[in-house]
Amino acid sequence: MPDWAKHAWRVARKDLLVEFRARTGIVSAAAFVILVLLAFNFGLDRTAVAAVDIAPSILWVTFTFAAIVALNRAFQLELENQAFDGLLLAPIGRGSIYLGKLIANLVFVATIEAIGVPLVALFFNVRMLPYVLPLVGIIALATIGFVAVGTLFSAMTVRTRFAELLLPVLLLPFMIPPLMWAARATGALLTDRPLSDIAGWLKMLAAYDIVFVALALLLFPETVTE
Amino acid sequence: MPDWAKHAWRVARKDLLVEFRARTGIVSAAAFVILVLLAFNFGLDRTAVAAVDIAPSILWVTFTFAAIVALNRAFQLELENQAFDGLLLAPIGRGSIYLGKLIANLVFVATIEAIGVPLVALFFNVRMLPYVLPLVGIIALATIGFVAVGTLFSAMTVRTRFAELLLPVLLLPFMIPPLMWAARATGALLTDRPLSDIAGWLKMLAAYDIVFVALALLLFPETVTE
Amino acid sequence: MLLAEGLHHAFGSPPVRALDGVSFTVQPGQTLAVFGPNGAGKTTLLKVLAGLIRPQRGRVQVEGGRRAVGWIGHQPQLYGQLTVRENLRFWASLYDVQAPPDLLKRLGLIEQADRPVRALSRGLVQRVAIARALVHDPRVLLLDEPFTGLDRLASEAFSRLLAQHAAAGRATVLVTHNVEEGTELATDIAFMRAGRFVQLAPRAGRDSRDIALAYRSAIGGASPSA
Amino acid sequence: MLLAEGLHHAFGSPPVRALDGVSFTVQPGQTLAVFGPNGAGKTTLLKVLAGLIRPQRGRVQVEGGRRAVGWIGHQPQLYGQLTVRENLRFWASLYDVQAPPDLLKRLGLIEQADRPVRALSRGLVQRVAIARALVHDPRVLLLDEPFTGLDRLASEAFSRLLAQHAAAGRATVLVTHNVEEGTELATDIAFMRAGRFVQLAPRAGRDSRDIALAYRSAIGGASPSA
Amino acid sequence: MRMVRVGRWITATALLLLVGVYVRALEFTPVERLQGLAQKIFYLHVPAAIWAESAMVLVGIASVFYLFLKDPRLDRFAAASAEVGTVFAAIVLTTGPIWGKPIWGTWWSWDARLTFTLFLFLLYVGYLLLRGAVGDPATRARYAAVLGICGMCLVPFVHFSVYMFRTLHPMPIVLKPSAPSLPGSMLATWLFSVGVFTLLYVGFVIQRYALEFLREQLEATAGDSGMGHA
Ligand code: HEM
Ligand SMILES: Nc1ncnc2c1ncn2[C@@H]1O[C@H](COP(=O)(O)OP(=O)(O)OP(=O)(O)O)[C@@H](O)[C@H]1O
Ligand SMILES: Nc1ncnc2c1ncn2[C@@H]1O[C@H](COP(=O)(O)OP(=O)(O)OP(=O)(O)O)[C@@H](O)[C@H]1O
Ligand SMILES: [Mg+2]
Ligand SMILES: [Mg+2]
Repeated sequence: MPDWAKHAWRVARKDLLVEFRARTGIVSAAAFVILVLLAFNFGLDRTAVAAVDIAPSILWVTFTFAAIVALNRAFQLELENQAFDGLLLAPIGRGSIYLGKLIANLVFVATIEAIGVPLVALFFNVRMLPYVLPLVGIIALATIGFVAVGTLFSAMTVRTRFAELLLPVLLLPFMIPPLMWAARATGALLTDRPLSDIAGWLKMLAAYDIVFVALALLLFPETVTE
Repeated sequence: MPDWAKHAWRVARKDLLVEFRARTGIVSAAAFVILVLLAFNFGLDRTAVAAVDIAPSILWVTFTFAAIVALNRAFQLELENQAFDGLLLAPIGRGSIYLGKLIANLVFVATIEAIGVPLVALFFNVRMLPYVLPLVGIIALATIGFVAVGTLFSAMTVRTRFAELLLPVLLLPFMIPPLMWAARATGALLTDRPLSDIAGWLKMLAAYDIVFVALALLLFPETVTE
Repeated sequence: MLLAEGLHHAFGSPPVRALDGVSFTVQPGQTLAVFGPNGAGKTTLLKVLAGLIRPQRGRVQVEGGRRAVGWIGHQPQLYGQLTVRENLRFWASLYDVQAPPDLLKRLGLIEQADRPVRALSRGLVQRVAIARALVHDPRVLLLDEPFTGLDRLASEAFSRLLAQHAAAGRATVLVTHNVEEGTELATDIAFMRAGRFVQLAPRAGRDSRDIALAYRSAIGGASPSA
Repeated sequence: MLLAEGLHHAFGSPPVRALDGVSFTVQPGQTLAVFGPNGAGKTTLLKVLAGLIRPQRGRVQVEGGRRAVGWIGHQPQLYGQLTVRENLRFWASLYDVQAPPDLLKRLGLIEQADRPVRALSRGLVQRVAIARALVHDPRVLLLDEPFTGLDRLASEAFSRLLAQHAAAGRATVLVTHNVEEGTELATDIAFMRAGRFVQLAPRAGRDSRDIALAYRSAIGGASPSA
Repeated sequence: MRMVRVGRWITATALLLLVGVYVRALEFTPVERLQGLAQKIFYLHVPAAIWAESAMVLVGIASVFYLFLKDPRLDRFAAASAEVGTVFAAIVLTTGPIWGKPIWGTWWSWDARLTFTLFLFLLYVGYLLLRGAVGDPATRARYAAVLGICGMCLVPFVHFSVYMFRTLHPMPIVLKPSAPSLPGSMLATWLFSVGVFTLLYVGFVIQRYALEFLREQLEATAGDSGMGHA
């Protein structure tokens, strides 16, 4: 394993260790998803709206909020005792730090999503089992994109006042397009449309991932040195 | 003005000073609301769903998230340099501290709501002007209730890791009932149902407020001493 | 003026005994200097005296109650976003007093008065913390390593302040690791170790060298953390 | 080994000049002690030397680059949720080394090794911070008030460590307000004020009293913050 | 300062020419058959929209160069361009609905184009907020640059993904591969007004740039006159 990968992994492992030290993190993440879904359930008048129409969007909106909440914490952790300065001093590339953070965030968000999908299937009784594989593909594509951007931005906002508000404000314009594409793709998938319908969206998602992961890797160093 | 009120107001004023020190706070609150509204829209295939059906629920779910984000910050502020210990040492009642925090949070959430309502009216072109007064009533009733509970909980959760996740988990079960009542009441209001339809919900909300504000005042001291 | 009786306190599980039967009194005009190795329980003791921690056994009595106490802890207890002046005004307002006009000057903070605390250097923040603790002219001072980060001139200025304070018949408990600074001000000296006062005696004209020797023999060359 | 040339840096707007033309070199085996009033720019200087702040003008050269630097700042740079051992293991892993087995013992941290850092007393945390900075046996040590919070035994132990470090031909920059501790270790002494070195000379056998006097005359009785 | 005056003049002439555009639009350009007079807003709406998007791209380009050259002038330009872009986006967001009400019978519809314009607007808002939230100029510039570059890269995604949604909003009539499907006179007027908006953009940017510059000067001097800690 090349050095940069090794270092990235060590940073990520540390984050995960901290997060799963107390099971709190993941448990409350799960509860969070459930409750967001509930909030929708009650909000929407279920007689007026067909489950399959809204299930995809609700799935994705839930993920969005869960992700934002999770991302906010990504760097809080580092600032507590300015441990982040320690990371910057260490003889490891900035890129490794970014990747480490990215991995940790992806794992965290992925866990939330893994919990969310079956719950949505359950609450809105939508058949998802037959589509699991393509669905995972869509989710993965979308998630990578916005978590990559989110990780980059949280590195900046966390040092400003109003981090909790500023992060979503900066992030959502970047988050909603992939979110929309993913939602449409999911919708098409669940309503058995031909794959050609989905391909377009997937292409967009893939392009988005490539562009923004690359961009984030290039730009991250700028966000960390004073 | 009795002492406890005076002290509460001083605590609140300090919070507001910190939050609105730069206009940034309020602007990002506004942008936040817009974006949450956007996030909800996507996916919702607007041809399938009538605006008036979902407008109330979206309005309220949005407020919920805004409130949760805002509440999280209520006590973060105090823990930064353990300023909170200073508050506890000061010769002012715990009740005043709670009230001060409550007021500050209410102002903050109210600002967000004041921004949110017209935006919803605009985006979902729902006529709200004729109903402004009763609407404000409903919003006020609902908000007081869940912000009261939220302030109490954030005092507890903020000292734990994962505050961002834990708060919503504790809070949402308490938020969803008033949220539902308020959403239903709003719905009834916007569709010109007779006032008798709404009265029931309002009674519930009022009862909820009384019970939980009282409860919070009683319990708050317990949450703050180590 | 200040009375502590059989204080016992342990943290977490397995329990770490931080206080293990501490009793003493401090009369007006007295200054009790507490020396002890790291982890001896000094901070815990002060927090108990201040009323921030409710001891598991034993009782504390402070003449004049919370209003009479001025506390300087390891954290400055200030709001980073507010300026020095705003901080002092706020804390003074909680005690219904005006901040003494010459306080800033005596601590050499005039030039910093309108800068946000967050932008100050460590020693400057410590000065603000001192000002904050003295703002209501407390009758009982609880000082936890108050000289931390102060430059020479500042610590001399502060020592003068403390001397006057004692001369004015106030009571002080001073925790420090610097025998010189401590002895200079002390009328009584306690050596603390593993939650106990292993020695508590009037200073009786001993100078800092004597104290240093006494400390050695009392605490011994035992592992520093014992 | 360590070279600084014409360093200039100012913070924020209106700009606060923290560094205003500082140049010096430190050779292997040398220990440069920097004394100066609060706000003189000492911490900023160390951060620039460490590479945490990019100076607006001037350059810094450290033989061996980032890997060679060990830094102790005002904040401990540790993860509160992780235990002492876990923290050290993590930081060591970033330097691809094993934590020296006797490090914990020498700093009297054996008993605390498996406690979360968050639960430690201030002085104990400071010891961990020291261990963390020495974990990769750095060739250049940048120490910002490293004795803060240490009890007598611990600071003596640490002084011994530093003496050995210097004897082994390492270079050290030590910032402190305690002339005794500083002088004892220094081979060169600098007085800093308002971002400038007002005096930089070899210690040449002067003892702490001489230094104290020299400091007075160099910095003067000016307002402590000047 | 001279620059401010130059900016003022350019803006003034641009505004004058804009009046000219409308004189031409109302007098010498045929009234569109279906939409009637409402269509006239087209000459305000579209150029504004085009410049709202272009401004973001310029912000991005300036940011890229800033990160390499660390030249504060580039940062100042990016800030100015972003502010102007915000205004233009706002223009689109107001003229759009004004146009939409008679044509679609509703102020707003959740249509991809409309919503994405809203994003663009919020992207600007976010950019300005970030600038507001960071105190230290150097840091502010770097953060802003990072966001600006990301923004630039987002624009094409948003712009083109619109074509993948069913939308009420007209597809490009002018800016499209094939020849513009627009009557000659309309096209002429439209091109004229695009030119005018270009001038407007330049004028505004110059002003904002100069003002920003003056502000920094003031702060700097304030810093020297003893406001510093020493
Ligand atoms: C809030 C409402 C609206 C928004 C946010 C909006 C936004 C935009 C944007 C961003 C563009 C630039 C497209 C590009 O650069 O390719 C544009 C162009 C255009 N808009 Fe709108 N628009 C709105 C309403 C309308 C309405 C109601 C009409 C008339 C039915 C309209 C007609 C056009 C036309 C004809 C173009 C030129 C298309 C082209 O040549 O590229 N827009 N609009
Ligand atoms: N919140 C806490 N949770 C768990 N343990 C704690 C907590 N606070 C203190 N302790 C433990 O209690 C003991 C006494 O801590 P205390 O801070 O009183 O020591 P101290 O005398 O102030 O040491 P120092 O000189 O380093 O400040 C230490 O072992 C510490 O680890
Ligand atoms: N992040 C920052 N933002 C704004 N101003 C700062 C910042 N960091 C330091 N300063 C200012 O720069 C000056 C030098 O700060 P620095 O921390 O270097 O002083 P110092 O010599 O370490 O003081 P001390 O002895 O109190 O630690 C101070 O006036 C401080 O207020
Ligand atoms: Mg202590
Ligand atoms: Mg310092």
